[in-house]
Amino acid sequence: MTINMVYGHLEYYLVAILLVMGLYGMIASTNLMRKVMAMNIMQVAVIVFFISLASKQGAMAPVLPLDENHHVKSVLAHEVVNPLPHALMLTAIVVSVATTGLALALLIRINRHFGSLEESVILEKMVKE
Amino acid sequence: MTERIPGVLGEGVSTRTRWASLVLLGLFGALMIAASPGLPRVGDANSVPANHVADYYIEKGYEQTGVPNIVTAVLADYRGYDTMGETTVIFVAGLSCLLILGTQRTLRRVEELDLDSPFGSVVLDLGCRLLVPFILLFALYVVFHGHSSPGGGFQGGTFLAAAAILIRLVRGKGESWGFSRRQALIVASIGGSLYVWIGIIPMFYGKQFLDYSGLPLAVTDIPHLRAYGTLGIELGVALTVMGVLIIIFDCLLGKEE
Amino acid sequence: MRHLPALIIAIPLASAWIVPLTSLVSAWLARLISITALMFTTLACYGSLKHAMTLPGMRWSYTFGGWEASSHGGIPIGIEHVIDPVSGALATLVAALALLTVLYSGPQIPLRRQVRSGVYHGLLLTLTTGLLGMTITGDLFNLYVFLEITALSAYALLAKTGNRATLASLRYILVGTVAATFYLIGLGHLYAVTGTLNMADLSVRLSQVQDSRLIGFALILITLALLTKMAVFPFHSWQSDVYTYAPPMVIPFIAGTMSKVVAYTLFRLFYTICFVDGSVAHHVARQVLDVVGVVAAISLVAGSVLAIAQKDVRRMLAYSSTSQISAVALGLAIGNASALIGAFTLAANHAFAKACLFVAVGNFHHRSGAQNIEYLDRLGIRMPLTGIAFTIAALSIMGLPPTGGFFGKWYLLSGAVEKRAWGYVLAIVVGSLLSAVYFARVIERLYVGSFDGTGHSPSRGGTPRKFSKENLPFLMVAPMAILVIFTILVGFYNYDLVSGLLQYMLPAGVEWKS
Amino acid sequence: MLRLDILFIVLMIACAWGILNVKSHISAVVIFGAFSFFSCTFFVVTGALDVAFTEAAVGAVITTVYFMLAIYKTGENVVPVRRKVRGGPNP
Repeated sequence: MTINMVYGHLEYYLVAILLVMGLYGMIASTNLMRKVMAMNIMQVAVIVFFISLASKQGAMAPVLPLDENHHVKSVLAHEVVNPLPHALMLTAIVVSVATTGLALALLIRINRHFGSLEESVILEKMVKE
Repeated sequence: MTERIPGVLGEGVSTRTRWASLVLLGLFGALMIAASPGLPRVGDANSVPANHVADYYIEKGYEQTGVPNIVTAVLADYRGYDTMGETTVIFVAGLSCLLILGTQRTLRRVEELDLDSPFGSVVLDLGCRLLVPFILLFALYVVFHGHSSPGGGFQGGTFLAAAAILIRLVRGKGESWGFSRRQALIVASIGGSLYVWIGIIPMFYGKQFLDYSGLPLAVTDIPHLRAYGTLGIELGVALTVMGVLIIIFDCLLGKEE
Repeated sequence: MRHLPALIIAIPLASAWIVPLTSLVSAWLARLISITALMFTTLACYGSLKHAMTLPGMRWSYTFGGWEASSHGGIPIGIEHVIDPVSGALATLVAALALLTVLYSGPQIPLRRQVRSGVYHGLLLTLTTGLLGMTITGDLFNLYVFLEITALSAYALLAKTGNRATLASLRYILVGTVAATFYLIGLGHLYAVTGTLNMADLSVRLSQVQDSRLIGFALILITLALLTKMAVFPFHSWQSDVYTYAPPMVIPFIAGTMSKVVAYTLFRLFYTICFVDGSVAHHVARQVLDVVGVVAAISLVAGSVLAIAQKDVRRMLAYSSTSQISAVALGLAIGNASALIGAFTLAANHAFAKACLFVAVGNFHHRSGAQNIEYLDRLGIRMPLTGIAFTIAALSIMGLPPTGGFFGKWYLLSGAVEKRAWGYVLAIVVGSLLSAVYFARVIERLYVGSFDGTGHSPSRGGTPRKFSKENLPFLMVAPMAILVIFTILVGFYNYDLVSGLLQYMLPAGVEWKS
Repeated sequence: MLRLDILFIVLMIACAWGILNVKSHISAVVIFGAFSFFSCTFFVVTGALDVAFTEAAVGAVITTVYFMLAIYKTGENVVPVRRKVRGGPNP
């Protein structure tokens, strides 16, 4: 692995770190609310991965510019960043907020019944029942 | 007995499982880094994914769909079917919150939010009054101008919901601003139905599902027609997102039944 | 007619959007709409299966929005639906089971709580939409979207009973989201080297990629995600709690169809995307699939062992599901004609039989409040119809002739023998014997019972209520009867099934000689 | 040569570390807002304007508000000391 190689793939390494942190947070934190936050970190990591994949050096955003007569200019493919991953990731963001909303609703329901979100407390309550 | 997996309802997380999970995750990270040389360099304009489908979208997108914002073109037209699924995901989240956090009374009566001491004060109240009209205006701009600038149904819908949420946060109990959960559900359903029916109508005119060029509008220019179809579904998406985000907010803040 | 593949999705989705709305007016109307919609969906699935069988190549592709998506030299800019014998048959099965579920849940959802019932029906419709979409879509990202629709609807429906169910559902959310994220990363890697998301096009372009490490990583991630969703042994731990505390009306549907649809995704990932002769991808995929085989074989035995240790019937059935779906995965991993046909037969049989078992358990619970095995004393005598249904379905899962389970296991075994994989043979035989053990225990309770009835502390399983007659609503018996009939038919008409449908399901390069 | 995108991902990692390690839930949510914000700026730098817009609206506003509501409703703010995550993946 040359330095050049590492430099060109640095984003992917950092995404891997972010992803592992999210996963670790989901496994290791003992509070359910914190687990849901870690889940969000993990989902954002994936979005960052796809967006890195789509980027092009020195290219412009995928909104076609207007020329002086207010007509849309046609462009060449390499001048504009790849729009497909952007469209996919819009979907992923919406899915993540939907999942978070549902998870939080469940958390509130759990808190009503068990009186806590700490796993050890919940477990004690479950054994008592 | 409840079966235990580490961290998800284990009896706390012991140091050993913590280390085991760290090792496993480290392995995962190492695998991902080991696989990464095969990925295209970040910022490479000649990578494989940039030259197969994406270049087609960039070069033909505007003349085929009439939408200068290529992300919107891909999202709402080329892959409009995906977006329909995505709208459904949002709707499912709203329905789920209704199912989990109570429905019956809340959908019948006037809203009762459990926000005893809202963050309200005179300053906040005035600021909120000042802000909300602009937020709404901006939201509509984002929805309708999503064709030629960043933005679109999701963002616009989120801002519409944000305006309602802001009022609720500042003015608190009872001030649901004439927009109850029931109405939010109705708005969300109408938005989604709009999307699906814009998809279904072209089938009566011999076109495929979601083919906006089959819409019975008095526009002959096909890219223009497609742009109108795109606008229609963006509107549907905005309504759904607005309704559902408000439903989730109210459910999270709703009184216990 | 031309639009049948689109209608498969459009009908349930369009009605899912209006059902919660109509329930504000009348819950009765909402239920009527859901039943009608699912009826038409089933017809659409069956019709498109029939039509696809007449086409050359038996592949019916439907593109959305008028954008070309198939890979005949063109660029797949749109999304397509692909109906072939497997996906068509599976879609028909899913839609039919959804219809039965709506009918079955009728007497159990009180209509006076009208909005709640409307929301329930809406979620059931979106769940069906998601499963159907996962089955027939021809695009990997589209599959992710439908996966999430399915998952979110399932989380909510499973948490409906509250308390412990919410906790189980939250665990399911956490595990399920990790699985979905893994799927997305694997998909991203595949996209990064091929630039496409369409399955057919991906298959072509992936065969030219030389980087085995990257393909391997992507395949491992996607396979992990799918195995988690299928609840194969080391990744199964979310399933048992979810199935135990879930509301009894949705669990037959979810247990019957969800893991099969995911298993079909696994099948497509390997057999239609990666297996192009002579490519690097084929080589890597074969290795990954061998590992899947070993995991599935272990899981087949482990699931049965865990099932024996359970007291709660539904928890036992959950572990039994783990064992059975591993048998399906094992069939996919062995990969010759007999094993694949065995896997398909087992999947169909398990869909009907497991749904039937959960319906029967739900009926026992509805009538007597019993959930623990020890409270099932002699219920089979007091509730003869439900008892018979439970017994037949259990025999079918155990694999006794002449049920479908027997033929499935027979094909699977002969596939393993053909491949000379003796470890797999051992796993299948041991797994089947163990399944006989845990089902025999329940059936014995049902008909013979323990005569003392003492020594049990009345716990959450609930003490049985006193009653003498079966006296169930018609709509709770009829779906059970239909499921039993289908379980038997899979066995009796097995030969016709194989020659008329299953043999066309085999991927290219795998020949069936009977 | 400073690459802004790398800088923002590093900031995101720092925020993620904070979310997982800080004691109080409310602080964690505030840091989560910052995390979303940095991801937004990353998307802007790489030219993904639509994604940045959506993330700003959905991630930084709506999700944060929802988390705040959940904390308000569950009344659980401070995590007991013992349960602090130790040995987290320190970047």
